[in-house]
Amino acid sequence: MELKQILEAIVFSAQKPMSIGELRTLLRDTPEKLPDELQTGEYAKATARAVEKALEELTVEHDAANRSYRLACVGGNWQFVTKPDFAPWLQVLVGAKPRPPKLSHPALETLAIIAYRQPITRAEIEQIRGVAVDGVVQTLVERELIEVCGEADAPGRPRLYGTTQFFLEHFGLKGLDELPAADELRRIHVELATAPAADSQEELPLDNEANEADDDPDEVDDDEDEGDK
Amino acid sequence: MELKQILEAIVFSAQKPMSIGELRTLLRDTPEKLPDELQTGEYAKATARAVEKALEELTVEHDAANRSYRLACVGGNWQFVTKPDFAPWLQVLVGAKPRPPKLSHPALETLAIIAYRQPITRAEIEQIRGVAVDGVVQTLVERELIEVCGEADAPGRPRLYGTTQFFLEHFGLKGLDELPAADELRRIHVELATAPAADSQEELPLDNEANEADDDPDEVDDDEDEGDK
Amino acid sequence: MPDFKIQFKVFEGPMDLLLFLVKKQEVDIYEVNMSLLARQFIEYVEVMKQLDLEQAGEFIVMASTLMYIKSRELLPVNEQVEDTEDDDAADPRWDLIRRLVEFKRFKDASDDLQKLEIEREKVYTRRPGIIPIDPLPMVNQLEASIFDLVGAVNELLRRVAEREAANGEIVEDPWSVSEKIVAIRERLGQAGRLKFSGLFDGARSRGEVVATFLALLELVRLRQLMATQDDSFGEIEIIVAPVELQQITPEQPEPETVTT
Repeated sequence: MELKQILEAIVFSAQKPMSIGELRTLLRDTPEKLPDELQTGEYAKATARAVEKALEELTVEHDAANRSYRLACVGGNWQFVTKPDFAPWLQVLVGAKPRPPKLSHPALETLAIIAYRQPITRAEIEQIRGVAVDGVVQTLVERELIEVCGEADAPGRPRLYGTTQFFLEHFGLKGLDELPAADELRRIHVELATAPAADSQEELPLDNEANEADDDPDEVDDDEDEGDK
Repeated sequence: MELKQILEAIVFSAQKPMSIGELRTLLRDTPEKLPDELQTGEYAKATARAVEKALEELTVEHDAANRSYRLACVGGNWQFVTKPDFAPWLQVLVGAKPRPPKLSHPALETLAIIAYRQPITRAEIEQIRGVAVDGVVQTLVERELIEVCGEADAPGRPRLYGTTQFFLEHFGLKGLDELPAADELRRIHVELATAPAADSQEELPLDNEANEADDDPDEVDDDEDEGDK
Repeated sequence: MPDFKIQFKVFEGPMDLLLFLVKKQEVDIYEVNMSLLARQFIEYVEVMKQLDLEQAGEFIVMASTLMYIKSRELLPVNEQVEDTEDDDAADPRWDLIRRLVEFKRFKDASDDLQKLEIEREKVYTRRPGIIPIDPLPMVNQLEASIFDLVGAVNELLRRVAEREAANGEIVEDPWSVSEKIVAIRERLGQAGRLKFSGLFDGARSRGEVVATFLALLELVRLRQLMATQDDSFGEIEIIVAPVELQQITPEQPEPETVTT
């Protein structure tokens, strides 16, 4: 029995996505809890690297098999996911609202600011929106609507964000110039940016110290699911 | 998009095993509930035969892929199941399966007779086993492995017993045709019931006029659970 | 017969015992030495009687059958043949063997069932806790249109305007959104469809553009209108939404996440 087969069976049967840590715990605990079972001890001490490698191999195998589902790692947790083509039936199956997920309101607003004002730092976005936008920016990066496009020439060299090619595709735009009323709205924003937003306490105090150490936009994987449409 | 891919995605994602009827209902309802340009209507009217055929193809594909799980039909309900080798880890992960105590030998013997010879009266069972089976039959009824399924056309109108849906689930059988050596045991039954055998052969003295009206050999598909032993 | 005592509980009836005795002879059932079988069986029943076991009744019936068979076999051969030729079923020897064969088959079948039961216990059915639809590619199906985007800008503008107003600046807005909603409905009522860019024809100020956007956004949000596009870079057209779409309740916006 190979390690990857065992991992596959576990991830396949688990009711929730499994982290490498959880998988290793299970590999370690099984021979302890079931001492009668032979052979379960073989992988009790599998390293994190070995587990990860096995999972990566499985991912490749499943992608190659081109089934209606695949093995995916989302936020460090491994799970089998169904490809989006089949979402309609699955949504009816569970009685969910047959609607793809919407961008949240905060996300849309933030995206709009970035679209019209790019390149822009997070602090500037927060200045306009009046609230912290850490999570929202992260979501937009994950959804590939925005990306880091440089560093601002300012203390701490904060990252500059701009929209992606996918942003244009998604909204059906040939270019940023096609943003509706672009001139009009850009001008307004210029005015806004100079407005005294910093002292507007009714919304929220600003979170100026950009704490972006854990951001890692380069890790976002692109277009891997385009093939099976 | 092929029908079998859709079915695979559904069975893969469903939280319970799916019957062909349930799958067809879902195929039919999805385009109705999604007033959409999504092309979910293509298979809205898939026949039971088409669905079954697709599922059988999927079973073969998955068996060939030789993964740690497979597609199985148990008592008419389709589901993905892991192969037995991985039970130790899954037992630690999911916990031991809640199961009633194992069946005793007399119970199994009686159950086998009922399974192969149903519908059958208690007197007929006793004739084969050579002992009274009151208690055992009662136990099997209580465990919902058998049920009264009619009355025999005989003096006293004795009850006829047959196996239940749960019987199939308990033993992981697709249907009664999947019982081991079903043909042999049924054939003996038919001949005993009809007429005494005229000439005795070395192997079986009672094996001639095959009266197999109730057999349905075309329905048998037995290759599905061999792969993972 | 000390070994019988040891085996006692194993025999669940006379058939079970007979089968055991046949196995002891190590021959095919059809070749079994009936006299030996009968003798051993009766010895066993004697032990049972001594132990005063309940089941003895069934065993005694079988014992007498065996005695009968044995006695028939002791008859001269010509008399046997006469009997078996035309009425095989009535031959108690064959009848017994037939029953034994059948019993053995079911015993084997019950062993098979037991194996299935054990195997089945090791099999786990996949029961995902949630419907795991591939999360990443859902991006491509985001139900966010350009209107959502512009609408977001406009809402922002309004909020900033409020903020400014609170700071003492007066912002005039001669264009109300509800007026624009009525206007768009009227125009669509006549034409049925409208080009997106055409919506802003004749807009005289920033405020009017904003009000028109907001109106459009509201109508799209309420699903009274739909925006369509022939291809990703085509001109956006506004059409009246089909009735069934209009009945869907609009979703509540998510609450703003607030960091402290």
